[in-house]
Amino acid sequence: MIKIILNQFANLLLSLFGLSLLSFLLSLLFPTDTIYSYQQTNLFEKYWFYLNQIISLEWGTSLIHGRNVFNDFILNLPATIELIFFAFAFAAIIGIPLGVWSAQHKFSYKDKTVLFGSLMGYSLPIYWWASILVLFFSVSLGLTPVAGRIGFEYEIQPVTGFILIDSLISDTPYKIDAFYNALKHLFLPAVVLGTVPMAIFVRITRSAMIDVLSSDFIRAAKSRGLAHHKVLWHHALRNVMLPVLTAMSIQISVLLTGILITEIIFSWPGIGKWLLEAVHRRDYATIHGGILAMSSLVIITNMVIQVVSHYFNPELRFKR
Amino acid sequence: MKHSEIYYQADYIPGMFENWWKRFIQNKLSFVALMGLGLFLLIAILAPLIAPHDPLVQYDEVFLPPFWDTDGNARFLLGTDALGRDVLSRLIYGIRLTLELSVTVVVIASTIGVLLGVATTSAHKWVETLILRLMDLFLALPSLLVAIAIVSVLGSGVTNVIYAVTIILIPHFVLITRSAIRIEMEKDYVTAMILDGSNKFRLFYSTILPNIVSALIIQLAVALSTAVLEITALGFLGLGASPPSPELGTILSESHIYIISAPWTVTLPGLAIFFIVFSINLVSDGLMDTRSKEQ
Amino acid sequence: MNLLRIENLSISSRNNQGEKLSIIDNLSIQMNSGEILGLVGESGSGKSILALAIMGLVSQHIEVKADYFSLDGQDLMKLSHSQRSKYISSKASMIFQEPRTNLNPCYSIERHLDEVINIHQNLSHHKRKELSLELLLSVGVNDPEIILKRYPHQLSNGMCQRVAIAVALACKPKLLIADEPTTDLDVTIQSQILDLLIKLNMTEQLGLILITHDFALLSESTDKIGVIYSGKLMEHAESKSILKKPRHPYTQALIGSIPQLGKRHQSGSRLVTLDGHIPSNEQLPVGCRLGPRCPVATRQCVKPPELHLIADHGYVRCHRADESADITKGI
Amino acid sequence: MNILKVNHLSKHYTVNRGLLRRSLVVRAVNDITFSLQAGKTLAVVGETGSGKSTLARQIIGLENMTKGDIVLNEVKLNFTNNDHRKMRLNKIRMIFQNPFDALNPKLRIGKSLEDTLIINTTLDAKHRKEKIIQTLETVGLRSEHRKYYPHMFTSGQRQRIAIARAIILEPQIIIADEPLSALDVSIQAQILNLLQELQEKMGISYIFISHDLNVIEHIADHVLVMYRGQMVEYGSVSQVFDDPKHPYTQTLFASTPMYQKRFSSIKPSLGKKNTVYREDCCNFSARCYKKDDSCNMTCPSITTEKDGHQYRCIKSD
Repeated sequence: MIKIILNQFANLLLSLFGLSLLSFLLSLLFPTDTIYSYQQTNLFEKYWFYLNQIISLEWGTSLIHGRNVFNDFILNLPATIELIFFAFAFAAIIGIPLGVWSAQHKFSYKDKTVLFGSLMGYSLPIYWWASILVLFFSVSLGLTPVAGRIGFEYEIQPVTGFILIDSLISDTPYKIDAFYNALKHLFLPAVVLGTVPMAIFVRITRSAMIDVLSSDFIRAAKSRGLAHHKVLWHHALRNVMLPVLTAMSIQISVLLTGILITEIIFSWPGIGKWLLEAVHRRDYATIHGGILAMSSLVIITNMVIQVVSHYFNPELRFKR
Repeated sequence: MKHSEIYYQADYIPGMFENWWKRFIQNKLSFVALMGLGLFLLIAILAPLIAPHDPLVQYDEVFLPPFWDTDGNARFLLGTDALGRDVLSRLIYGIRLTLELSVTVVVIASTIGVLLGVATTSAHKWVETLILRLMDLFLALPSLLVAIAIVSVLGSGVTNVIYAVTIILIPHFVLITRSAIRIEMEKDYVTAMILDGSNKFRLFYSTILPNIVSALIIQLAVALSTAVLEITALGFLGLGASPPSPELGTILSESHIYIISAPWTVTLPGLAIFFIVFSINLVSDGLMDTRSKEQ
Repeated sequence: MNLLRIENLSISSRNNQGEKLSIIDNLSIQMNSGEILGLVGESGSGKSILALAIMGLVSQHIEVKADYFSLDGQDLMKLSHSQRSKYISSKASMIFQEPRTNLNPCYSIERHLDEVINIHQNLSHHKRKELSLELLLSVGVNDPEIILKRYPHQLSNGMCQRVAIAVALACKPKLLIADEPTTDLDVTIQSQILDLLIKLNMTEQLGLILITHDFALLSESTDKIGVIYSGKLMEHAESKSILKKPRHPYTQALIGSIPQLGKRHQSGSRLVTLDGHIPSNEQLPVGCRLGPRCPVATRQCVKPPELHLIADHGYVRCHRADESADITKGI
Repeated sequence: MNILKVNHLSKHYTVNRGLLRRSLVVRAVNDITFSLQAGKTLAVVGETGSGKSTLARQIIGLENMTKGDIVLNEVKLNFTNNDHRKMRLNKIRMIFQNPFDALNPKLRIGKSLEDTLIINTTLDAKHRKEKIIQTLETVGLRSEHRKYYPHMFTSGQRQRIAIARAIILEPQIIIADEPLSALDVSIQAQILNLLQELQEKMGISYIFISHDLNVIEHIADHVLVMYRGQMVEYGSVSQVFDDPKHPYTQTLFASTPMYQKRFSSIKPSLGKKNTVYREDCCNFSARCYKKDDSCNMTCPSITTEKDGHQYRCIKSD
């Protein structure tokens, strides 16, 4: 196991090195002096300087408001993580059981309906989907707010940056109301962001489940008198989780793509909105920092998921 | 065993393509989707003929609702937008522009991707490693982020969108081609062809290509739907085709602030994107289905 | 007493056009406890699905009908679905062809055994482990402590098959169905597994159904043999009797197609074969299923033959069984 | 006349086992020598991983060799010479184990066969067609079958087509790598009969790789038993089957139901394979029922008896 972690870590370093080369290229292609004013003439020296700056977290200052880019990023990160977490939870909690259910009724009309629905979800342009949901939930039903993380009437001191936690630990008398209000704000963006991953989870869980359910060891387990639900949730699902975990690692980058759009639409103050505003204002230091930070985040998360999925797969766990 | 005695009586043995087509149209849903996709293509090609108005001309009637509304006007079937432009014509031209961009992107990306994929299977070890590493890195990065990086260097605009989305799509083609070829190379019939003394070109052309083509076609369809979504997303974020150009994503980004006052200017272009992507996905689903039946 | 008795079992599925396709047709078979029954047939004959049907494991899309179906004295048709699967799992166990697919790749051997023992016997954790070790020893695993901690992929094919047998035995079955248990193994391992199964049959009075396509495998070990062709039971009799004088042309051809001991390469010598191949269940021939391939077929063979009881032998499904036609002698 | 001679054929490759461990030399094929006469059959027996498939692939040229040489029709093959390569591919043909994998599923059978002719002969289209029809009929198929796709055939028919593809160039040697093991017993017999018929009609020699001793006894003239890349026994069928010398061969017989009675005195040992190949001891010793300490001292060399029966064991007498 340690060997696998080391191996993955080496892979991670290699990927990060590749990423640093790409972002270095980016810093060269941007108008000069927008990020770093290189004194060096040699390309290798320039890269060395760049690498030192990146590692010591000196990612330049924003041209627009003069703040340190890395600090800005850290400031905006919690909102995004909160949104991603709930979107992911929404996708997994609905998508995986639905996939299992669909696989159990394979080729029936129930299954076909689920498949059709998931294909629709998979085809949604999410900026449009967001508008439709807003039209329905906010305009027609008036259930959910249209934008922001929490209503203006609540004043929550940021401590952790996660609004749900902050509202609960704050000392306002309305903290439960504030928490509820924040949850309401979170609902639509999380659904919008989670729809495409959910559709993908349904499809992957379903096909993996069908494969596993038709394998001999499931038949063998049934023949030994194991109850149906035990066979399904212990024996089959455990094997299904391997492809689903792989799918999750791909979904991370899909989610980050979605983050950019969702945050713009719902004025969600996270890194997506921060980055896109920078793009529109040609704030090169922020663009560079945002791209670098988000990409590293994706690569690191992918590695973590890889390690987890290795852990779940005994064939890989015990590989020498 | 799929043997069937019926073939013994038949004089005419249908070819591979015919067989494939018969299997494909068994899935009625994807057949309908293919028809729908054909309709969209037809609209795109015939846009100048069927569009009732110029998509850029601004009329005096602003925010005119579609004809079924009591305030609607048959002159503007689907109403007008904030600047008084005909929504129907903008939609038709939007479909044309979006499809044009997507198809261009897919053609370029697939050509480069397949060539690179073939190269990785026959090139030097370190060339292979280099290409694969690079592709892995690009695959790990969120596609829109790559596009933003490219657009922020080159500036927004239609050609830069093409570059950006092409770069996003290439790695998929490389990896699919590579894995398909590698699977084929393991097969006994490829070994048999080598033992026949066949040269590399004939081996690829007559043995490997026919067997990987279905995987490539599926990837083409998948790439096309990705391309439509990415291009419109870039348009929506204001990084793609710039207004007033009638690109579907750009149209949406212009109008989505009017979602409450003039919902048709948002729902209709969105529906157009959705149906294009949905029909492509249905077709690719059918293609995958056909392929799995074949094996 | 009959351990297993099946009367007129029919299994069928439906194709895309909704037509009924027969997989097994009116099959009757019986075996006594402690016996070894060999089922022989080519791929496509329906022998594997028969095994699944006995275990109650066929999928819902497949229709199973029988006039009478009893296992260890209990009429299974009288039980509800859940009762039946519970009852079957306490009386019968099955191992599959591919050793690895018998075991869940995600769980250790210990967990496999523990889980099954837990269902069938109410024991403490400690006792369960003891029993697991015993079971592994009984299937010839020399170092059960180590094997217990292993995962399926860490074991060799032969070891996987041993463990699968141990897990099957944990149900305390009276009947063990082995579907091609040795096909994927090396020759030397094959004989070890087969010896193990026969040993278990002797020591534990375990009824054994050995499903195979290989007549050579059955010759020495079985008490009775059933020959299945295209979903029909063609011949069902004592092994000695079948091996000495097979009555059905198909059985004769199967035995004749195995190169005989001591017959060395000779120019011009040929093995006995039937032309053609087993029909697909979408295009079954009229009358006797073997008809088109049978070298001794006559006009009466367009009528489907019934199983005849032949004295001192067993059941044979052939119009000409009494005439003792022998295709190997070229009649 | 010997049409094929294989001398000291070896295939070694190194496996890297990470940074800290010594890399491992795997001897897939180790010092194999035999010769093959025209119209005769040599059977190669061994279990999975014994190197029999690698040996076959080396003879035909799919894998290069570490050591040794191959003499075909009295010509020592030069592996860089294009004419030699062409001759080898034309004179030695191969049949594979899995008939479902051996034919290109996207090509009609006739086209597959025609490709072979186009590459290797100068026949024109009309003669090619004649040749294809004639070959199909030789293997028991009909001329209209050339328009069919592989999925329309049963496994037995596909194996016939594979044989047609092998004989269409009128080779001298056919290497058959487990050609029967994917087939049902009754189909096996059909294919076995066909192979014999072709041998008698066309004088083809076979290198027949199999693990099935019944079949080998039926078809082979000579038998070569392999264990872990080494030849452990070689002789004519009667030598090997009537009087097997090597404990491994004896174990094989004792494990096969049909021969069990004759070798009932032999109790195969349950020991595991040695995991690492060792040059300084007998590699079979861990599973051998005859072994004693002397087996772990030296690697046994080949003993050749007067009648040509060879084996690699120091405990045999």
